[in-house]
Amino acid sequence: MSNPSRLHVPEPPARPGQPPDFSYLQLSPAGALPRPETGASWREVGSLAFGLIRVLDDSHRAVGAWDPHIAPENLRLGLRHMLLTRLFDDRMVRHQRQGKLSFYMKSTGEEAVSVAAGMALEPGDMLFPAYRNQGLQVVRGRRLVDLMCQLLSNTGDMCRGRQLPVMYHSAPAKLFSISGNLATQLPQAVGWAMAAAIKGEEHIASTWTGEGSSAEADFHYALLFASVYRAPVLINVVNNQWAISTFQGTAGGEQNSFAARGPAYGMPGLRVDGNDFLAVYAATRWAADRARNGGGATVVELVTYRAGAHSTSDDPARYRPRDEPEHWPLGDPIERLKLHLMGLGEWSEARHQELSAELDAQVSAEWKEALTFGTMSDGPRLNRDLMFEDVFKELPEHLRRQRELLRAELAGSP
Amino acid sequence: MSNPSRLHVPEPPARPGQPPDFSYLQLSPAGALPRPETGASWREVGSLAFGLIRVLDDSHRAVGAWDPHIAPENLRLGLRHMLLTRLFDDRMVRHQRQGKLSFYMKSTGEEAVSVAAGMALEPGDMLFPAYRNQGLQVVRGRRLVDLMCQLLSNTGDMCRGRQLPVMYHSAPAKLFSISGNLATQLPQAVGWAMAAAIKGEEHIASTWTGEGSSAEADFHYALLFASVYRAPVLINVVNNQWAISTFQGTAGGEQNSFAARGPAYGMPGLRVDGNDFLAVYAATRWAADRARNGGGATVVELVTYRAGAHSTSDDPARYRPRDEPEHWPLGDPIERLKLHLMGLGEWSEARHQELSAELDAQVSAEWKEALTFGTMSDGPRLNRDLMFEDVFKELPEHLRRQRELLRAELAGSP
Amino acid sequence: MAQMNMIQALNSAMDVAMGRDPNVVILGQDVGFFGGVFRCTDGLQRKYGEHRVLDTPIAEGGIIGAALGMGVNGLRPVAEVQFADYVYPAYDQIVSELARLRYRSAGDFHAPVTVRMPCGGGIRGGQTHSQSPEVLFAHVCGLKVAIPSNPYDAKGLLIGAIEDDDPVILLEPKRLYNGPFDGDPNKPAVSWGTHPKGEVPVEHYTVPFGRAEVVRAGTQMTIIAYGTMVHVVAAAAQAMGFDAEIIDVRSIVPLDVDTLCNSVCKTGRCVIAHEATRFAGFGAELAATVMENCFWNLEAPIQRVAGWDTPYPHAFEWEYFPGQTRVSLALKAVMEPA
Amino acid sequence: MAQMNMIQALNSAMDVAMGRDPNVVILGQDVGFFGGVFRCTDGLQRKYGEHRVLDTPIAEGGIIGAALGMGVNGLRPVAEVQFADYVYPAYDQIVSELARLRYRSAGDFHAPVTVRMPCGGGIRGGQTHSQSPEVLFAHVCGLKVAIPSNPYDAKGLLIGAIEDDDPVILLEPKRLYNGPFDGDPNKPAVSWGTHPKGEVPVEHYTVPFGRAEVVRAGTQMTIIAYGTMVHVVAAAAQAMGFDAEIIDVRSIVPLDVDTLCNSVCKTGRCVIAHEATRFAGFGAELAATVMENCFWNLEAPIQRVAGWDTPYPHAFEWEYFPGQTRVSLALKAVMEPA
Ligand SMILES: Cc1ncc(C[n+]2csc(CCOP(=O)(O)OP(=O)(O)O)c2C)c(N)n1
Ligand SMILES: Cc1ncc(C[n+]2csc(CCOP(=O)(O)OP(=O)(O)O)c2C)c(N)n1
Ligand SMILES: [Mg+2]
Ligand SMILES: [Mg+2]
Repeated sequence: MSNPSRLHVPEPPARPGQPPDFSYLQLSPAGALPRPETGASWREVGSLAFGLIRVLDDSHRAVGAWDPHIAPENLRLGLRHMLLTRLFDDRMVRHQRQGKLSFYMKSTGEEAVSVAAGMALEPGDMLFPAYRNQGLQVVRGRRLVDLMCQLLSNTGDMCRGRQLPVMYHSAPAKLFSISGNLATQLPQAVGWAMAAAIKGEEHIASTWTGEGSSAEADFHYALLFASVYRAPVLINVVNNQWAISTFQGTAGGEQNSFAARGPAYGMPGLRVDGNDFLAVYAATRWAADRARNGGGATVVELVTYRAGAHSTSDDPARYRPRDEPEHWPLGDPIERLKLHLMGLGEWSEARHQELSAELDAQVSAEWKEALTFGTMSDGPRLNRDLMFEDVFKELPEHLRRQRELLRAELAGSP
Repeated sequence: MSNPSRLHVPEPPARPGQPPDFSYLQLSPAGALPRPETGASWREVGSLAFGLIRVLDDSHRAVGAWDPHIAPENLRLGLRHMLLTRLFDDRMVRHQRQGKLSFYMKSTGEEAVSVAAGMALEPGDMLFPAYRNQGLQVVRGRRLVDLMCQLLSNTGDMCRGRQLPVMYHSAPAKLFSISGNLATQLPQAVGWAMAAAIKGEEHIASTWTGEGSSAEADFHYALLFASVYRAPVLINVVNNQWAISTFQGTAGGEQNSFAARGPAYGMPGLRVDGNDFLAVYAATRWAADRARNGGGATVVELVTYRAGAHSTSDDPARYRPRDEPEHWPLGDPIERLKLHLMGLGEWSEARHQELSAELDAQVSAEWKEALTFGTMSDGPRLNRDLMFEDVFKELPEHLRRQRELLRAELAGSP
Repeated sequence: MAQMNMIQALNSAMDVAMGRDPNVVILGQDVGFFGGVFRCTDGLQRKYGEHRVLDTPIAEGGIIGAALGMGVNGLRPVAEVQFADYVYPAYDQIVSELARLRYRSAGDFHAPVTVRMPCGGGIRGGQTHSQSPEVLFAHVCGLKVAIPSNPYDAKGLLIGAIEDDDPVILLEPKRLYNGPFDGDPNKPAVSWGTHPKGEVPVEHYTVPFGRAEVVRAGTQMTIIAYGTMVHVVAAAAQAMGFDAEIIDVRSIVPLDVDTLCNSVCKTGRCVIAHEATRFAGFGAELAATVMENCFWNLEAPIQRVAGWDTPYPHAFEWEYFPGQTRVSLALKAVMEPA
Repeated sequence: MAQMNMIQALNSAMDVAMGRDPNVVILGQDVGFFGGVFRCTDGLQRKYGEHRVLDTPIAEGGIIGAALGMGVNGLRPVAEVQFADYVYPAYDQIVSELARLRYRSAGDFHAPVTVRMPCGGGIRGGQTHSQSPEVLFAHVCGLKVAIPSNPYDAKGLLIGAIEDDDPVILLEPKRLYNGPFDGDPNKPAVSWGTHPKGEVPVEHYTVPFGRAEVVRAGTQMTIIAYGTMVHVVAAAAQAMGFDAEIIDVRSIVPLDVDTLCNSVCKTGRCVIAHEATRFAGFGAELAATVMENCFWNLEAPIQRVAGWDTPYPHAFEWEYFPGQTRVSLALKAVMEPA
């Protein structure tokens, strides 16, 4: 159409029916980038914001300065966590389809982003996740039953039925409450880290946001406060290329990387292959050590791909090629770690099948157990009085009155 | 005091009683930086965000690639605008002291930031100023009387008495309404520029913010939207080293320049000697040409110094050395342009005295005229009914009623 | 005339407005190629081009700030906030800027921006996909605020909003997008096809701001509601066999005080219903206004029916929602005051 | 006991709280070395160190977001917003996060953050230094909200707020910082030295939330006010020679409904006064609540006295401000209802 407009409107490389095209992705070969000292000034590490930190090469060998040299049993543990996360996701989506859940969001294809980072951090570190970081819940040893009960809003729900599915939390596991409002956790994580520094404690904070959510003010606040006070915090941008129907260019990724925001505020920015378990682990550890030693914050961009739908309410076939996932150049994190382990002679197809079967059974068993705490339709239900609690620490008079009114209403209703 | 804290808290180089110290300022010699093509990619111009674009050398000669080669009569016009701005400021502060104004904010020491930029832009370009850009009002030919009437909230006030002093505007002069809420104008300027591009018009927008205000979300929104849609807009950060009592390090300037935010979003960032009339003019023209030719937005940091108090409610002696202004290394914009013109043989001390006297007389005459429109204490007053107008385009019923009530109230009161 | 649900009616409104005025543009998250998570802008980018229907970054404050600037430059932006629960990052640009620009510039500048946002519960959205923040805009002078209860009003109000030179906040009860809802989640969903207000002209028309609608004339009491609650109170009154006069406020600002108060002065009894949290909700303003204007005619205290003063819990959606039972108790109370 | 103005009382409250609990920290714009643009934190950084009294970037949303995180990590942050008019950039972090955290995490996480902000007009601050946004917080469940009318309450409420495990919004009427104000700008300024509530204990004490104070017992009518208006209504009632019962609401949330309604049920007449914009202001909630609880005792419609539904114009500050004349007309109206 004849249009006078001179406005630039970012466009994804391919829409439905068009051939997938990831040529816009800047890739570096595995092992290509140097690994500076964790104490290096942000100016010295500037280049890491533009290249791509990768450890696993195309034949799945670990190469280069960023190889974290993880013991095989820990690699197997990482594989186990990622596989469990994926099987859990798949099952929950199935249950949502069956009407057993109101809503679900899976992290398929992005498991390494959460699992490798979670394993690279210390148990005492405080995590401020986004809604697609279920791998962190798994790494921190949350039982699936607890997560499932939250999804079911049943009597076992740690949120007492108040939150949408996947908005988990755990105080003992140091997993912060997930908000439905995007990016709000970012300055909160920085504030937590500032408090740790003020108190002279050496724990650090780590927080995650999607690349789309990085457009929110809170991302800017987080980088600014982290830079000004050199807060011990990791600010992770999970660039899975999509934010519902808009591609990463609409979020500002067309002109420069998201990692590049770090140097602008005088902090390192690391751009990392998010589907390379070893690279994510190594980059997270580098930034964590730096923060722990008083070097301040780091922005870590994890380049990955949202292989599934945004949520169970979404159909990606409406806005991207059906076969786009198969063309993603950085592969699948589970497959890549599996082949790496096999290359080391530390894993086999058989053991993998075995593990899958075991974890699958675990998911089934825990789901059965979760249902005993109640389902959306029947079984035990949370006490309705709970609706009025935790608005304030103590129940104020006006909410006590409203609780009475609701009781009357429920008694009065057929 | 023994304190476990490991938090980094930015500190200005000197507080009252301590010797002023500007060693933190990164300076480049005049003429040192290259001037790339306006069509160059932001990556090629990256270094300009860290160096300092300067044209006038220590002996006040114009040197290097950034010399805009302005005709002497235009330089004299710039000098005139800057001098008028300063004399106007000084007089208004005096009148505030005498209780004739409720409030005032001067721009002393920063006149080039507004005057040179204003002259480098086209009359059709839309300006979104902050509250310390009165030089733009002068360049755009606003009569001092009009500004003074706004300061007096009298019957000649273009704001009809609604705004605090200095919150000017002019639709015909394409000077946007100044908001008391910091930085809100930034994404608005970007939106205006997006609309110009959508309509296929070649006018551009330019907006200004203090370095302190750049901490607000609106600065981030502006850079993000400007980058995503390549909007034809200039985003100017006036780094005058202070935001009331906090120095530029508290705003994020300790680790990196403010110009460096541009490249992070994939736009050029220019760091400019804000007290060098020629440098400000040249940098503005470069960014304006780039925007006009479809190259998108540029972030321009103007390094200058707030030589006076924040406002008439402020006393800088409480938080910075009394003699800090005298130690500012980049001198005074008026003095520097004056000496440059004298070096060219285009100006003299005598003509300067003459000009000062003329402009001083002009300020006196226009003040007299402004007073005929009413003062805070006597003379004509704005009609109180005006309070209810312009809340909406048409006066709604409830405001008509309230207008009646106020009339009754005023009638009923002694 | 055509059968339209509220989504189609809103889509038609934007289509009509864009067709008539090249300065009308749409911006928001996922509104472009995808057509919006609720499909309200479906097909508009294909029809009018990606320069008039812009997918934006996920930054509500940036969206409104940019829309304001566009408005100053002669466009008529229609900004979509994906959920009303997510409007708060834009609150400063709305309250301090959009609502104030005309006033502070003495009319020399204004921005005719329309901000659309789905509001209300009933879709199991939990506390961050169910909010009704209308009063947070009603208190801010300089904004017009409206909430339709049916497709006909939705289209008429939205066209009116787009053509209005003042900024408008349009809250869209998402539970009504696909059909009327009487408050009983166990009944099978009803479509707008069966509802007279699902009959919507395909062409241009407007529903004026500042006019409430008497959706049912009655004598025993006046029930004042808006959005989803219009349907709930009607069902409750009918179930109880009361001859209630039911008024759909429709336009929160400006408020049609005369229509509301004439009715209450006539019936002498008043129930006010909204889904938002009760404390300092818009029902308070309605109750205070009615009391001030109908004091001598009131035969019982005005009753407020509202959501509880808690967030909207995922598990207790229907215990939170002011359904027919809560309404009925209030209707009883005004008829037989204690 | 000592003579303190409201600024000194607030300063003393923070001093006492910081002295007793090393986890109390202060953050905000210019609050550190400078001691705040209104001097409320003067001397505290020198006394407690720059790690406990932080100058922050000019980013209200970042300040509250960071304060929340600090609160989760065991600190008790006191955040200053330089003017209430500038709180909107932080509105999302306050409404969606601070107010919701305890609820959504079932009590497993909470952030005991106090947010202080000067509010109200009377200092020629124009539309962006004069606002009273209390109702915008009152409607948000999960926040406690208070407004002191004198130094004694200011210190007691602030210490209480800091020690409270719930988030608290403390609005400080800046016109009262240096002395009581009866609404007449032409009278010479009065200092707190002459006022009984200017007598403030130097040590620790708290004023409980949820308790209004009857500042004057009376029989003819009840006047409900808070902040600056407490002094204005008292002067107006006295000037008119009415024997009014005057109640200082003090705590907006939780609201002391019993004290308010017992009084109105006794006097049968009620005037409500606040400085904020009238439409959907907090006065609406007060009027609705009083009407619901005292309906059968009311002998006249409740009168609301408030700021007009316009911004606060620089030139018409005193025409906007609800001064003694506006109050008097309302007092007359409840005594001789039309
Ligand atoms: C403040 C706010 N605005 C909008 C939304 C609606 N929303 C939920 S998820 C989403 C997309 C986020 O994309 P991204 O940050 O890339 O995360 P991803 O889904 O890719 O993991 C949007 C727009 C929201 N939840 N909160
Ligand atoms: C949103 C908002 N927050 C705070 C303020 C109060 N305030 C007015 S000016 C100012 C300092 C701004 O400093 P800077 O941006 O550096 O501009 P400069 O005064 O140096 O020109 C502050 C904090 C405000 N006006 N608006
Ligand atoms: Mg994404
Ligand atoms: Mg400054």
